[in-house]
Amino acid sequence: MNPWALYALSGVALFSVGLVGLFSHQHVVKRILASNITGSGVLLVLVALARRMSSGPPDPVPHALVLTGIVVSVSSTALGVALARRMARLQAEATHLPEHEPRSDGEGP
Amino acid sequence: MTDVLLDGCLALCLPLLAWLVLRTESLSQAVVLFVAFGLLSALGWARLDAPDIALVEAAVGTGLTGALLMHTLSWTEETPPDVRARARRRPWALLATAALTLLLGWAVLALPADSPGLGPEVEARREDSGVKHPVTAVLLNFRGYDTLLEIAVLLVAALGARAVNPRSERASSDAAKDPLTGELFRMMTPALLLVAGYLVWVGDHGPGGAFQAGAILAGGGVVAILTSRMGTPRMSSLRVRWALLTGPLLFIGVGVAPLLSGRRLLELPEKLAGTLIFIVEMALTVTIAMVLLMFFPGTRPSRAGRGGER
Amino acid sequence: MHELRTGLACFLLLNILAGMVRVIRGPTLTDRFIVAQLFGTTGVGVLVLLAADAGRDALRDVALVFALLAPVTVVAFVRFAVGNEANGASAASDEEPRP
Amino acid sequence: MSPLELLSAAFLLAGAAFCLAGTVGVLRFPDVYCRLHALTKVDNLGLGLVVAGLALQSASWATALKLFLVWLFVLISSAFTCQLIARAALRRGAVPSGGRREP
Repeated sequence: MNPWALYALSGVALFSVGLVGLFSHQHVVKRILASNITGSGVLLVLVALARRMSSGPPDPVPHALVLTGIVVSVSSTALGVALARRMARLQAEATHLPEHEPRSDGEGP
Repeated sequence: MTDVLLDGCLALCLPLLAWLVLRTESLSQAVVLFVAFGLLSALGWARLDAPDIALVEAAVGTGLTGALLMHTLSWTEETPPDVRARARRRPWALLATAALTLLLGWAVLALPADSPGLGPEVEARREDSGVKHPVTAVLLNFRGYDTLLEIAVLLVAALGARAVNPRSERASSDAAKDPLTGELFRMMTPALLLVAGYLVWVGDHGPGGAFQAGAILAGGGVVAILTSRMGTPRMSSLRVRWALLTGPLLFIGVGVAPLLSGRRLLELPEKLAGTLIFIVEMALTVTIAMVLLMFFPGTRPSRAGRGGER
Repeated sequence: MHELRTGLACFLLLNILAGMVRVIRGPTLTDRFIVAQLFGTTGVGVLVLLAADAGRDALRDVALVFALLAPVTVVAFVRFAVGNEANGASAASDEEPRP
Repeated sequence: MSPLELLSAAFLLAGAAFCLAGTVGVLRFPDVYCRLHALTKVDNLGLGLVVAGLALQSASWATALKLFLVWLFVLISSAFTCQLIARAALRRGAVPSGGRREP
């Protein structure tokens, strides 16, 4: 029994869970995590489709796409986190609160 | 029989884990569950006969994402002070998403269940791609254009992240002289370099390549930065800029060169394709490792410690 | 033999799921983080078991990468997730500077 | 089932048993330090026995050596991990339970 349908549906479920998470959270970082989960849902569907033929090697083209897709999604997550951090700093300065980062924060080199 | 059990269990766990990640209010719980989600998706790729992707997921998931999210924990509130309420559940949004899920599920299942996709075409042309592993052949030869643009996307993201978060000058805390992490770094580095080199080499005939090796080097770099053995890569230093640019420039050079001899863009000559791809992959590894390190916030070593570190 | 290996891989996957309870219930970030490390090692176990099948030798490289990069998150945790556990605040950075 | 396969099956089952013990330990032990202790058991013994079992039935010496390499790296990182987390927990003020069960 070829499990591709199982993983494809699991990818679709991941996509929708990520979508719901994207809309229902206020916290910026959680929304970044949600968009990351949505992305990996799409990638899972792609790789599941590459494995439809149970005999012989899977189709390498979706594999190459998903491979670069994962590295790009990490980069966009990192960029998102950097932007979120910048917003947090600006909000902190705007409301004159002490810097959110504790003095011994990981800002050490 | 146990195969079906394992696949079913894995296919069920992924959405369940994703729902857990997004259900919690506490960020630290979400971060740890997200790292576990990365691990389970790596197992999913492994079960779907995609070892290349499992490698990248492993290298990037454990190497970069975990460390980046841990840093995120240190500067964010658990939940923003004003919005203490549970994540708002809009009923119509849930309804719309459920309908979308059903539609997508039906569309995916309606696809023909026995189409081999582009596999046979790639198999037919694999000999003159210069490499034996089909995924590397597709990645760096048949779809070289796509990979070239993707490297440009990485560069832009790295520049963006660094522009938004300039490195602030902080006194180096006590971590610099911590023997434990120092010893860990000293033992990890040779193994990391060896495995990264092995993966670039094995990319020719097996799962591996520039992306995986670059992500592993970046993981090692993150440990170096955290144990203050290395300052965060400085944008102003020439070496960092050259490291960032070697990959794309070499790839463009290799892509444009065939134009001079009357061939099309990125049409690598069969005889030289293998060696050219290997050289480009080495350069890409350096670029990807540097790009992924640029994402990692940190500080310039203080004036005093400037001597040794880059 | 294949059935035994896949069955054990399934068993280890259930172990990972059982660990979720501690992640959800874990009072402090350190507890949650310990479970993350447990998942990493159990994941290596599953990968190594799957790698023994025919044609899946590349999964050993994946297990190798997991094993190698496990300390990265730990070092990040030690350096960044500095918080005060006494009041259960997992990682929220407190206002008063820490010694 | 040749004696070699029986032996490797025994190793695999023992390894799985230790993984179970480690997971149950992480779930039920009263405080951070005991859980850490349970965690490292899974690393070295659980995985070690699984690797030994697989090495017995692996086709070539190269495979067996790569398996032991994986186990070696897990051992090294587990040693450092345990020490680092324990120190971080101490620094963050986690109180050893001293026998009484936390609520």
